[in-house]
Amino acid sequence: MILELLIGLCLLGSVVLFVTPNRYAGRLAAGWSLLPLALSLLMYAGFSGQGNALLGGQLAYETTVQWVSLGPYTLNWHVGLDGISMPLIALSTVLTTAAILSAWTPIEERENQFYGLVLFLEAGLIGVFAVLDFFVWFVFWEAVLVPMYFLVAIWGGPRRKYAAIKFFVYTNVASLVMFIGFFTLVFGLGDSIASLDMPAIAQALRAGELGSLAGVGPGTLKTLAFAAMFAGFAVKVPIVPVHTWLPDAHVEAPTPVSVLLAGVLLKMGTYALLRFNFTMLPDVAQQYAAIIALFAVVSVIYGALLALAQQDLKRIVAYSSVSSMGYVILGLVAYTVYGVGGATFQMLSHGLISGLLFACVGVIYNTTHTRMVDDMSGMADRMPVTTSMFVAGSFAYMGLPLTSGFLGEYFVFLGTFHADFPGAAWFTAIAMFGIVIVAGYLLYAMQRTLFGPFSVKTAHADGGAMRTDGGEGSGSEAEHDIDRAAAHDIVPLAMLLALVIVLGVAPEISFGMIRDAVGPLVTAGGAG
Amino acid sequence: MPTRPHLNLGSHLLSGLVAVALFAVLATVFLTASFGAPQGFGGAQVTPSIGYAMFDLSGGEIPSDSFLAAFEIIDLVLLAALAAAVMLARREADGKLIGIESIRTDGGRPRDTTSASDTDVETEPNAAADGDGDREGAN
Amino acid sequence: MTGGLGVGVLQTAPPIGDWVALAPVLLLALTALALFVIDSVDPDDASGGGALAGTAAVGTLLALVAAIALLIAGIGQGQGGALRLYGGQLIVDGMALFFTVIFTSVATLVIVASYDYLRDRVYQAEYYVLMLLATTGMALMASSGSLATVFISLELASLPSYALVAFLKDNRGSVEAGIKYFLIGALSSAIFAYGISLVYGATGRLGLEAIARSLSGGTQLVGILGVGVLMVAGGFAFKTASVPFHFWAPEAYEGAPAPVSAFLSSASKAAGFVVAFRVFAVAFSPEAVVASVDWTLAFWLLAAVTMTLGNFAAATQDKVKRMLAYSSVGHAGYVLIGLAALNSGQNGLVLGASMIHLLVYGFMNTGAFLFVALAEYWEVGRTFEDYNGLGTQAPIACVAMTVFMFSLAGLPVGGGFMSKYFILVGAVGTGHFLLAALLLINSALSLYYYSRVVRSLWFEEPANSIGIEGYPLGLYAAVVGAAVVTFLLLPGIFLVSDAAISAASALFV
Amino acid sequence: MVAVQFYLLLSAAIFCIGLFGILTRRNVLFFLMSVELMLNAANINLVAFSFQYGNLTGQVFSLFITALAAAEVAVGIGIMLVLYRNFGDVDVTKATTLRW
Amino acid sequence: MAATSTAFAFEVAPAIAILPLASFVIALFAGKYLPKGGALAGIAATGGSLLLSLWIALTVAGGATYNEEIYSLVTTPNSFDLHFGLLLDPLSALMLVIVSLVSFLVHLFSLGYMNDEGERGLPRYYAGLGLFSFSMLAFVFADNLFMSFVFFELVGLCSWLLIGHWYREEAPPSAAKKAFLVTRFGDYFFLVGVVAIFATFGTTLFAGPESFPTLAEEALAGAGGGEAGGGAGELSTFGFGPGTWFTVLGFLVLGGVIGKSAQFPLHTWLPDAMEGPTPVSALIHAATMVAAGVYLVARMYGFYALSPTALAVIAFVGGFTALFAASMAVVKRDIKQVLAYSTISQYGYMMLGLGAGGYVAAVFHLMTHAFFKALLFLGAGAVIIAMHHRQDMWEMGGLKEKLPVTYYAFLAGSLALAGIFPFAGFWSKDEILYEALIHGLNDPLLLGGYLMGLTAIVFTGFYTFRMVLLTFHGEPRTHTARNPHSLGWSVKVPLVVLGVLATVIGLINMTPVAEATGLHIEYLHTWLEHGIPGLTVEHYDEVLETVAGYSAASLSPLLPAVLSLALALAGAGLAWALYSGPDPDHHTERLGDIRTLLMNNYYQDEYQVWIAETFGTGVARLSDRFDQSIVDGAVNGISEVSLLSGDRIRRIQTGIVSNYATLLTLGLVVLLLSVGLAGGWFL
Repeated sequence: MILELLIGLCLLGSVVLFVTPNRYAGRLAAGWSLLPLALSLLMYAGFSGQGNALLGGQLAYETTVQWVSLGPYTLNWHVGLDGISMPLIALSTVLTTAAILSAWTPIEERENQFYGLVLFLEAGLIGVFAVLDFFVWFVFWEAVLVPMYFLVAIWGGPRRKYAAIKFFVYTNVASLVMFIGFFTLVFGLGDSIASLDMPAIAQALRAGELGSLAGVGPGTLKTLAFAAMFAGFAVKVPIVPVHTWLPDAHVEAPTPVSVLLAGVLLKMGTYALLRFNFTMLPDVAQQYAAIIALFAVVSVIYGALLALAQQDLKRIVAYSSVSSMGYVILGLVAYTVYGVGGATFQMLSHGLISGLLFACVGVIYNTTHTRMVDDMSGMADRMPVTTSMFVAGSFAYMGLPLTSGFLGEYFVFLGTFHADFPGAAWFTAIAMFGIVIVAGYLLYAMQRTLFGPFSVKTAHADGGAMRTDGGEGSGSEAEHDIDRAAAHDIVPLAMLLALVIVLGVAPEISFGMIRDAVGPLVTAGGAG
Repeated sequence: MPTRPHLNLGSHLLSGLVAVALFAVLATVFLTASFGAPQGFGGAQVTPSIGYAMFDLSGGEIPSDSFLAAFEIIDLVLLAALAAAVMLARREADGKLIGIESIRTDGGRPRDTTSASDTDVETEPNAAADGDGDREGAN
Repeated sequence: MTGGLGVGVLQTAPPIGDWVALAPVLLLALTALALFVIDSVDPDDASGGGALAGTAAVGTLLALVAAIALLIAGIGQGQGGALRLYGGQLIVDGMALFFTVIFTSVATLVIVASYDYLRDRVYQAEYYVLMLLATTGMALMASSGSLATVFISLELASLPSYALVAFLKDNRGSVEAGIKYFLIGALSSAIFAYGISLVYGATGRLGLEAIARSLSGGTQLVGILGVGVLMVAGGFAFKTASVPFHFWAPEAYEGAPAPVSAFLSSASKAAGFVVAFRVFAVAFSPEAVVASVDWTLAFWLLAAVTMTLGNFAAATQDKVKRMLAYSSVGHAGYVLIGLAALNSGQNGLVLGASMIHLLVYGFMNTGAFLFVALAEYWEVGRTFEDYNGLGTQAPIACVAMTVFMFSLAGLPVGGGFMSKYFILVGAVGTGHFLLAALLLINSALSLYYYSRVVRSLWFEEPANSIGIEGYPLGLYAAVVGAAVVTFLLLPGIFLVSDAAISAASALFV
Repeated sequence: MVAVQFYLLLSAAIFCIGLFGILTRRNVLFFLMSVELMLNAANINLVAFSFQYGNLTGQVFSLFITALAAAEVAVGIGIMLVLYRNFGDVDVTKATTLRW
Repeated sequence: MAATSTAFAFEVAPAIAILPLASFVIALFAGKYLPKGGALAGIAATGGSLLLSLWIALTVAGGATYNEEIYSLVTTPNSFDLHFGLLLDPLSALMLVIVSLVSFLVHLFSLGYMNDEGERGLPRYYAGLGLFSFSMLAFVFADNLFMSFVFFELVGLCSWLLIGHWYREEAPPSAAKKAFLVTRFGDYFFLVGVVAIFATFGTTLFAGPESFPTLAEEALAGAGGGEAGGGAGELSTFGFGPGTWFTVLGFLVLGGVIGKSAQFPLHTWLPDAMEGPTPVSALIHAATMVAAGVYLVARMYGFYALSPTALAVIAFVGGFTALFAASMAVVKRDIKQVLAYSTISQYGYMMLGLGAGGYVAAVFHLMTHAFFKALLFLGAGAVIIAMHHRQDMWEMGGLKEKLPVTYYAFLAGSLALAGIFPFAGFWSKDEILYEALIHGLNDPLLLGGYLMGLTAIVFTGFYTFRMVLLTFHGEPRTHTARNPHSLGWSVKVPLVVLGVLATVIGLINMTPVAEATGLHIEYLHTWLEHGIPGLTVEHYDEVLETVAGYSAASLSPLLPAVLSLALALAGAGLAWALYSGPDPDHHTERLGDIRTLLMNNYYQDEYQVWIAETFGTGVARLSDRFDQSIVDGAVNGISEVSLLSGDRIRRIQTGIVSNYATLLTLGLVVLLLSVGLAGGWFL
């Protein structure tokens, strides 16, 4: 029942926050978010699952209750964790707390609603990662959209309404496509399943019990379903060419929301790809591995190139997310321990790092009210701590060793290079070039914004707080940090950075359980 | 006031072509259908049987479905029609209807901000309606 | 021959139990009569409509309770099969009761809301009487066992509706809506009647099960039957506001008083569907008829065109009420999938899904229109822009409206999510991928226009300060009640889904 | 004995004449009258088939249809009245404030 | 007792790297509360590292070696292990001593260069130095290629931090970015190489029977022995023959080497990196970052020795770089620029040595260069302090009298750099050229490398002495040069230490003398002969001969030595002739267009910047435009088309009820027709 408690805590917190006066909402939300955080970490520490959730593994914190029957199928409340979902749940709770803290400064109106929605979002995210019954899972999957829509549309930037509706409709369409694909499989399975329990379906599919549906044979049916689900999840990930909602959403979203969006929401897509496409239909995935890898590589390189062309710091990070998520796809398609496990690790790692970078951009934006690279330079002079965090985060993003970013990518490369599908080595080698481009745009952005003589060009910088004269050259750095970010802005950054480094130095903390969970998948689906 | 009918040919008759088309379809279908010989009523008394059938009584010579339920329902239909017709047709004795001034199906928008296409009774006082009211008053 | 027409059945008077089975209908009808009495006793209604509304609400509520009780008691369900009353003219079974629940729920909500909406208006008694009679007609439609009762109860539902739409006699919109509704309705009922006559011509029967028996051996009169079936379908299409019989709907829903719009778009639509379900599932059962008269094809076309037209037209509306009207057309298209997919093995599932959707729709759509009623009560205007910033002024109602909109769009904040996906499951499960794809496209579009309302309520700054005078209790109660039920139907869908699917499956035994 | 097809044809003709009237005339009264025609086309069918099948169902039902037609007209006239009061005309094409 | 002491020495060996890491942490978090901004912690830490390194070297000298895993990052059953380990053999022990010594001296020097000059951000500076030392030391004792890559990258980060130390100015951050990017470009190939080596051999260990050089050797032996591929059967060579594939792998790793060791064409970052504080330049160019590349090749020499193609390319690139960079150094005005190009040039020699099979020679030069180049940079740093941070040599002159310690130390370094007998550089450079010559007589590519290396000697002699003369000799040309800043002990001590080393260190491996006299005085050679099997000179020579087919022509070392000495003296003499006067002319201007070409570094920067900026961002812009207009345009287009068609569709609702009736009837007719035709009613 502990998972229910976790989700319930978030929902209850959400309700409580909606009726909390605005001035206390931020603090209450931060405090409250510690509860699920602590609980999830306790669960993490006491995690005892084994194997893959869908392939007959031993689940941790499992509950099953019957809910509805839908024609011949029962829908159950079935939750449980394996080594893939547990880290992602921890990621969600960590990033929620970080996002809430980093929202204290920028969110200045309707705070109670904001934090209420954030906690609601957290509940949805945890649900997505925990639930193992398709329909209930889908409820959570869709439920995540709603708070996100509000968060972007109410507290976002100037084009927030456009961005929010684009995100909303785009991802919703994708969900529907995926839904249709999945139910094609369900009906193709016919009588061999009696519920929409994902493990049951996965095992039935892998046992080859797919029949034909509406005159379409099992082989084609599989391929069609795979394509539909892949297309659906690809939007969420996002994979080029269905990525265009992402930069808009990121740019317009308030920073704390970007943190969650990049940190966890994108992971929903890859998580679902892993759970559905790659676990349930490994044969199709391997048959079309080269095509999928092509999508992945294009995402990596094209996303990075797009990031290179941007002037808005948030857009840079947003596009680089497209690039980074390409690595995840590449790892998944490899069907090796390092490939799939690395992809999962990269989800975690990217969640932390992109969250960190967005939060940094947010801190800078709070002070300067601009995110344009051209509008500022020498921020390091005034905001040394934030700058350090930004630098550290950027290098982690570039895959600097001893940060999780390096290991995530490295695992993927290791896993994919010798994968079975044709051209795996070439795809990997090309994808690796992403690390050069990512270094290019991040270094460029840092050089332009953080270093050089200090200046900020913005129409509405905080009055006298920022001096734009470039400052004088004496005294210590700290004295010049007249707009030093508040402690509550720095804490989430430090928290995330610490995790990035811890995971980079001791990856076994999570890679152990991930490896355990992906093991059955790859031994059944490909070479170790 | 019905006026003396006179033939008015014009483009508005074009839409009548659809009715003609429907007739063509129906006629094609009907004429290709083949029925057996009619069974007829064999000289039984039709009218009393109708009465029996309508009230669901035994004794009708000719078989029929039961219509008692329908009969009871149509009672309600007529009641409804009566209520509806009375409500719609009734005019208040003093020519004034309470509450009608604040009609809200237009959303109660202030009249000055409505668009040109918005032809509410309030925004465009209707001469005909006024005249109608006068005539009624003269009665 | 004589015996075959059930003359034997004529002799047996319905036992007491059968009167009980008709309790919801009787309660509704008696309440209507009671309202007449009240009106004649106290024509000026010193209570400002309170007594009338109260009586009407109590009547519908009792009918609702009775229907639920019967449903739970298993009357007409399970082993014994449906209860056939009046020689099969009326049938009480799970589906009839299920839909009676929908009608009475909607009627209750609407009547509660009308109390505020109609305050200080004349003809309140007539209003409630007509509404109750229309509800009665709908309940009878759900129970109709013969085309004769179908036609008559359909008229019983329709005639009061015409008058209700034109209720605001001095409002051009209302009157225009009324005349259009009436004219299309009259035309449709004529087509419907003609269709019935042709079906009678092909089978010699009007009872649904009798028709089925007659058709089970096949028929020579394929063409006549076919035209008849399609014309009957046309009659239902009118009632359900399906293309091409939908033209009245946007006008009627827009022009009518908002509670009436709510009533028509939810209950009346459901009534059209229940009778279509019954007629097509029982009388023109797919196994016997579809080979020669492919009415599933017809419904396939109707579903495709209806949902597309409804949603696309809704997408660019300026007025919220008209948007809801078109969206109502779109939803009719979704439900039609249930009929279009009846020729495959999953009949219980697809029909059940449609029934569930109609139930949920009953609440969420009624709620949405009642919110519009609330807006009309506040006189804020009717376009999207006029709703700007309402969220700050009336947060509770706006949360409710948000629930309605997202639930209508199929997001998991209400039962609409479940029901829409059940329909989609049905479509996919029966291999109707094209319909599923259309549903997908339309859903996307609907999400766009529904969220426009949400956007106005929450994201936009009010253009000019809107003064909201008062928070009318009845309207609020109805809106919030509908929202609560809509929301609860998400986790609680199992309370109705089993009943719906088993009731639907029972038609095909 | 007239073959039943011809009754059918007659009814179809009457039905389509009624329909033609609906489609081409603008006056509400004509509209109502046309609907009556269409309903009576149905009645012809019902009576003809009643004889064809040797049962009374059709005949009885035709009576009900007649009654319903009356009720419909009652309501229709009522709506027509309010239409006239509001728009000063009984032309159905005049009332076009609600569209699109 | 000896065994336990050995074991204990190896137990504490990780502390060599961890001590500077601790100083990094201390300086970063507590630096601003400490005296000297964390410098003392750094000095203590690197001093400790130096002592420990010496201890390890002594232990290794006793014949012990160590090759163990110390920390496992990821252990995956049936797949690759990622771990950190310790490989202590003569090569790494030697390198540890060099690195920790230079690092220690640089820390010490920084007291004078940074602290005394009132710099801001000292904690950051010392933290960077600490991290740099940590990374480099860990890189040196890495026992596998993966670990090497990890610390190779960290070294890159540190260089970025330190080069960009003065971030408030425009140039340093830009130079830092360039350094990181260019080396990262090389690292890309390295990364592919590491991954490919993992994928091929399942391991990246340097030493032991399961190490990848050993496996590769076995695979080649197997391939040579049996038709079926024999030992290569276990390995996946991705569709290539094992020999070809190993060459490809070698080239991939070489990409990283070329980037880090600033070989042509990825050398462009290094001169820019002079924007960093001068002690940092000393550290980067003498002992750490740039050395890392060459060290890596030496570390996995057993693998390169298997591929004659890779070796030849290394040698040629090295020789070319040596000449190419030396020619550019000739015209520079900035003292640090001269040193920067000389660094590139010297590393070119090392590559030439490695490629030519002169493993010992290359390591020898790596060592001597570490000392004399550190010396030169620190000397230049001292000059810069004295000159109040002016770096243009034409503003100096006559500093000999004012800065005698610096002068003599600098002179010792210069003599070593120019390769004048008997200074360190002479011995090592000469040995490289000798190796290149004897192997090159059988291989034209090697011979080309040799000739280029030989030519470069002239340039080296010239630019070195031009630098010395312009800086220290003649009359002071500016006011600052007349009144230089005085230097503290912390500046002088490192100079003296390094000056002594630069003078004498060459004596440890006097190959010509040994050859001529028959004495066994090639101590370095002896040092590298022992250690872990497979990592010894003997083994390398054997592999070179058997697999790569290298054969040495027999030739006396004396003649080549004399030749190169003569050339060096010629270069120096030319410089003396041109610049020895009290007020020398700008003779290089007489070179005209060539000077412009050389000043512009052969336009190497231009094309690379063009690739990175014009081309890269051009492609990026194009992608962006494509994305906005086509990809996103499609998305927005769909929504617009939908809304437009929605607007059209709703116009059907004309508001005229007769039209509705018509359409309704029409719909019915269509429905009748379609269903009727499907059902065959009309037949």
